[in-house]
Amino acid sequence: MRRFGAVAAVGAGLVVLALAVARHPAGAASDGATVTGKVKLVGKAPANPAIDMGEEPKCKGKYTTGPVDPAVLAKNGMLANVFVYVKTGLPADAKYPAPSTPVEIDQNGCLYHPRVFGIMVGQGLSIKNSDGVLHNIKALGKKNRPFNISQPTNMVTQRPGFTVTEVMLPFECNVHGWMHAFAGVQPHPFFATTGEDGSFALKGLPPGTYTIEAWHEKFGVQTATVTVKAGETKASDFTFTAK
Amino acid sequence: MTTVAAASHTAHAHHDDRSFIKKYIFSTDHKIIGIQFLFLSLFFLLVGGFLAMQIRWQLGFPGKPMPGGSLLPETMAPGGVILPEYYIQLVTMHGTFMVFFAIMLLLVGVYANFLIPLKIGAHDMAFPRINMASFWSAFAAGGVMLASMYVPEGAARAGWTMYAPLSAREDLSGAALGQQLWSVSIILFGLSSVLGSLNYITTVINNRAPGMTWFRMPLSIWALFITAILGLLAVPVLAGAAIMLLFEQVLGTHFFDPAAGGQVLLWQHLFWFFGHPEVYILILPAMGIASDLIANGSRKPIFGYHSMVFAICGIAFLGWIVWGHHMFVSGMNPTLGSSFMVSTLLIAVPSAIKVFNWMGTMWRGNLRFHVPMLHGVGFVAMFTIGGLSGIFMAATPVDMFIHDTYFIVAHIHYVLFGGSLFAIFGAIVYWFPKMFGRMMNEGWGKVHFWLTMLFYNMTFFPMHNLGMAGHMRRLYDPNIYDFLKPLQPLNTFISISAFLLFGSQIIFFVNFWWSMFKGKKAPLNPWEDNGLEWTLPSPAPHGNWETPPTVYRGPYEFSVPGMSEDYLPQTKKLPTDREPAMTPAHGH
Amino acid sequence: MTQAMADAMRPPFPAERGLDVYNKKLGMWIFLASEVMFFGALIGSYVILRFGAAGDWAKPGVVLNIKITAFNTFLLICSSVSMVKAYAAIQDGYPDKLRFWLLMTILGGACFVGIQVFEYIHLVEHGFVPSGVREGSELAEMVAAGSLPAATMGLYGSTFFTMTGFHGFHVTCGVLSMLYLYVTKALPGKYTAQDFAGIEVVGLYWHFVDLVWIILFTIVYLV
Amino acid sequence: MAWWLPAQASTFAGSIDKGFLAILIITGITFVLVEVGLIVFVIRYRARPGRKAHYTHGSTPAEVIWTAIPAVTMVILGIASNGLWVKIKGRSSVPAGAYTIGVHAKQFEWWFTYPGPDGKLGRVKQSLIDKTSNPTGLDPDDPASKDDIVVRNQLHVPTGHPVVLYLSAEDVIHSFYVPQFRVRQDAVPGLEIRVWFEATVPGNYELGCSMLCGMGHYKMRAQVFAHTQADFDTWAADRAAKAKGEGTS
Repeated sequence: MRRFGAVAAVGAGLVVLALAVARHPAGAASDGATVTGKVKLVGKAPANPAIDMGEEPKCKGKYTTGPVDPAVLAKNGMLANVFVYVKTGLPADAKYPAPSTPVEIDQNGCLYHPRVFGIMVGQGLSIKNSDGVLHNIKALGKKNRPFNISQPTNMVTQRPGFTVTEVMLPFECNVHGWMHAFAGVQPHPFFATTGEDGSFALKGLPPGTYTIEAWHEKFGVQTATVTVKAGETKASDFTFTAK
Repeated sequence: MTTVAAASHTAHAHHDDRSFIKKYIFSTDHKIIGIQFLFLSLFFLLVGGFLAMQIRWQLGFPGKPMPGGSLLPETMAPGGVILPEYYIQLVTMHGTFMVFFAIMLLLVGVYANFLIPLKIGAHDMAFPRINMASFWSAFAAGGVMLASMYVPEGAARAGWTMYAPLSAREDLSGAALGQQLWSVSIILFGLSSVLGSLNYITTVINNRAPGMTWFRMPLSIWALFITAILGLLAVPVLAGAAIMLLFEQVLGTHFFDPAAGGQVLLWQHLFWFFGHPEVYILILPAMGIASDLIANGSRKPIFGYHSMVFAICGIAFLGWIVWGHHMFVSGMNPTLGSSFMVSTLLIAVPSAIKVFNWMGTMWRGNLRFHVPMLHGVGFVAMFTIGGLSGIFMAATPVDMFIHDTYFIVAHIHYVLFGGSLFAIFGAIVYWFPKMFGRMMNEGWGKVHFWLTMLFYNMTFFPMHNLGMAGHMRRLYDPNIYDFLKPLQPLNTFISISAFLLFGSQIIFFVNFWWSMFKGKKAPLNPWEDNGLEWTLPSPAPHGNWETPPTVYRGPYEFSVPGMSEDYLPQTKKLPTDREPAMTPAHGH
Repeated sequence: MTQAMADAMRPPFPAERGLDVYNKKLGMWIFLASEVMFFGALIGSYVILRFGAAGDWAKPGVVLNIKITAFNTFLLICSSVSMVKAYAAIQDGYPDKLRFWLLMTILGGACFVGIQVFEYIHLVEHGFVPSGVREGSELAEMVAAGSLPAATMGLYGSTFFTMTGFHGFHVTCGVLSMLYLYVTKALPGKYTAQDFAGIEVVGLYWHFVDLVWIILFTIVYLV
Repeated sequence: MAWWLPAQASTFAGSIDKGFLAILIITGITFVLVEVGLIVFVIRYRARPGRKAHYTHGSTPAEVIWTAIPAVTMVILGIASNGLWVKIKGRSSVPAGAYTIGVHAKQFEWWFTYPGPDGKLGRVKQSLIDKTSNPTGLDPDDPASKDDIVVRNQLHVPTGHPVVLYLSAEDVIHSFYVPQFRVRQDAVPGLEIRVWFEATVPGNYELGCSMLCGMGHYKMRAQVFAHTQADFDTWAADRAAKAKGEGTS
């Protein structure tokens, strides 16, 4: 019954997606505006705590140097793993279909990859265990229903994803208490996570004025307001301060 | 509905003019209710066994895809490989189904209902409609419990003992609805149990046939009567605890939440205050039934009838003051542990009386090895092992080592399977003719008994060794531990034995169904027994007796010197018998 | 209870002399024994939690309105008295008096439940809920101000609503069964001085529920 | 002997095993008596044509005997066991001068706090727990906590010296179990429970959770290292130096 439900849901999703694609021809996206930027970190980045993986040789073997908990990834003053997303400003009646491809999250070396990621409401989530040891994946949604599942060995689990907007939805593993990941659940596709160079790009925005928020797990949030015209590309940088 | 209407027309043709629904569905006849309970509990016995097979697959062949496991949804067993969260659901539901819905219903649902009025000479229970309500609330409870396995996150997963806070907090267990449904089901079950118990107690006290004095009652009735008192007083405590647990899950109360001042051990105290009498609810009726079967099979009066009765009462009384022996290492005050140890060890005394008296009954008997007798003797042999292994856990220092290991798993299965279930199989075969008017097949019954005996011991005896080696309970994959790795061959052996044991039960179920329709027609008294029920036709009619029977003696007068037959029915009036004093009949 | 009456209310079937109490009454006594265990579990847990708790318990009368509940208690005791009156009336063979007193009992019980529902609504409005104190409510301010102990309010809410709620449920069941007997038996005048088993049995239950309330009122409201 | 009792590696392991064997002998005798008796009866008294069972309702002397013997045995067993129980678990059983280790159990990890050079465990508060930076909730305001060493899933104990553990649980009930030490104690949320033992044989052992604590219960394993006193002191000094080095850098 539940399987049938899942099949039906996927089927319905595909139909909706097909309709949506048909209604918004690919050309429409090229009119979209883009907001790009860089996220900087001022001050001395706190040291990431070392992780004692001694009890998990399969994970420890994947590291040449002692593994650390990559809570703050800053290189040359640029901050990675910042979730940047359009908080307000999109037309109230706009509907954005979720992509049919799921977001993939991998547990490798007893850490989550990616650690910070965006996912659309209704988008599937594919959870992979590449370690071959037990991980449990506990999603502590406050607005979304929490879930708590386990993967005893190398495997991939498909989850239906989330139903409402939530920033951020933390993931944790209780077998390895250091493992954390954060999902930004958004009703639209205008979000990005900064890379190692601290850069992000929100593409395909309709013209308008937006409040854009940047979130970091240690340094909190920053917001900015950006107005874009059709086809325009604007820069909006964020700066976090390490205390 | 047309078939029902048609059936009711045919029913009108007989003198019994109840409609089909009144006769077989919403029946108030204790025998039909007993049979309804029998079907219900045998169904749950199968379900529980089926869950056990999945547990054994994972332990015997950890991480291997289970045959047919790919039929299970991804959230339970992707690709047929059982997931840890499904494994703990299996463990939880196996225990819950077996304890509450299989063994307990088989004893106090089926045989209390079926036997009490028949054996004491009453025309029905004291409250037939309450009796019906008891069945249907048990049915609802079972339905809810079964349904809980099909909700999105699966069934409850905190073990059948449902220790808070794991059971109370969805973020820690990973299941919300399944856990809540467990609580709901147990509350309904508690209602059913109380309704049943008050019926049994009232009936035994007030509705005995003339001459059926207290000490002429069969031991099965004594055991069921004492069990009903235990159930009446213990199960409401469980219901109260389950209500608190449900409120914890749904309303966010803080009974078991230490962060808000609640007490974690409160659940354990409440649960085991119920749970230990519950253990005796599960074994006392089996002891009573086994006494009947052994006396009949030995063709001898039961050895020490009065001490058997007092032993039942003694076990029941001690059952109230031993609950702490489940909590020796729980953080309870160790001085309490000492007193609970003493009371627990004392239970060995009435248990020993019973075992030796059964042997005394067989001594110099003329043993007839019909299938019920085989099961009766099997019960004594296996219950002895279960009772003796209990002494290890009663001794607190030893318990500290073997608590929560497979030793306790072995112990509980020797008592509940080797004990209760053997007696139940015997009882089913023994009273089958009175239920369905036909005999179960004797040959296949013996095959079933011997195969069960063999595979049962192969399955559960090695578990003692697992426990002694330190194998903890409820481990999804023991090979995580280096010191448990050498035990894998033993685990695999146990699993194969368990599959064979489960397979042997198919013989029983086929025999049961086949005999119900095609079995040999049963005579009035196929086992040549003295009980009142054997004076009735097979199957026993609605209302039991046209005129109530009069009882002249106890139920175990076998091989009385000077009699031509080796049995002497309770209703047979000898010239020396006096008519009993009784409360006269009151006009309609 | 005379012997003749006990026999009159027995099933029409000769039997070994049991307890000389007719089945329904015996059944009710046995049922009440299980109820004792049920309430014993709830009340026992309350005692363990309250006296095992690290912090103080909220002072009586701060959260709960004692006056209105005292009136409610009085009402329930009165309904027990009217139950006795109803029982005495039919024992003496006055079906019309039975109808009056039974109706009074039903009204008393119904008022009790009504007032309790009113009390619950009032408490929840003020922020007293089964999980403790609702955030942002009047009581939450009192907790913040220190006039209520923050540490034990959760337990207070849990135990209060569980115990009084289940008592209220029992009263409701009692009112409904009395109403059933009133409509199906008392009104058509089916009770006589020889046969009044239903009244006696429901009366037993009613006195038990009353007794439980007196205990609950004492330990929950007054102590 | 993997199918028998594990090796003995604590001071009271021998006594517990003796208790186990004593019960095994008592129950073994009873077991043989009953089962052999049953088999003999089954063969000897099987129904044969023309035979009639012996008519008796029992024998009071026999029943008195088989009531009295178990009663006396059980009382003796109870008294003997209780002495050992009080020695192991009694309120005042913890030997003076025992080495203190804090054990914090959570889904599904063990965290051990060693007192460091000052020999004192720091105060812990449930509210201070942070999964990455402070897994056991050590209170930084307590001077005794400054030099405490917190280690995940590794219990190091000296041999020949009693060790007392302060067990706490963060979320659900867990159970501390080292089979070779014959020691088991539940860790209960909201309670701090003391349990002591004295390891005798240096070596590596395993600590398991023996109370179902959730889906990762089976994986809640920690290693136990029983060192000689000298090795243990070296290890402790080494860890303390390392912790100090980290703190100052």
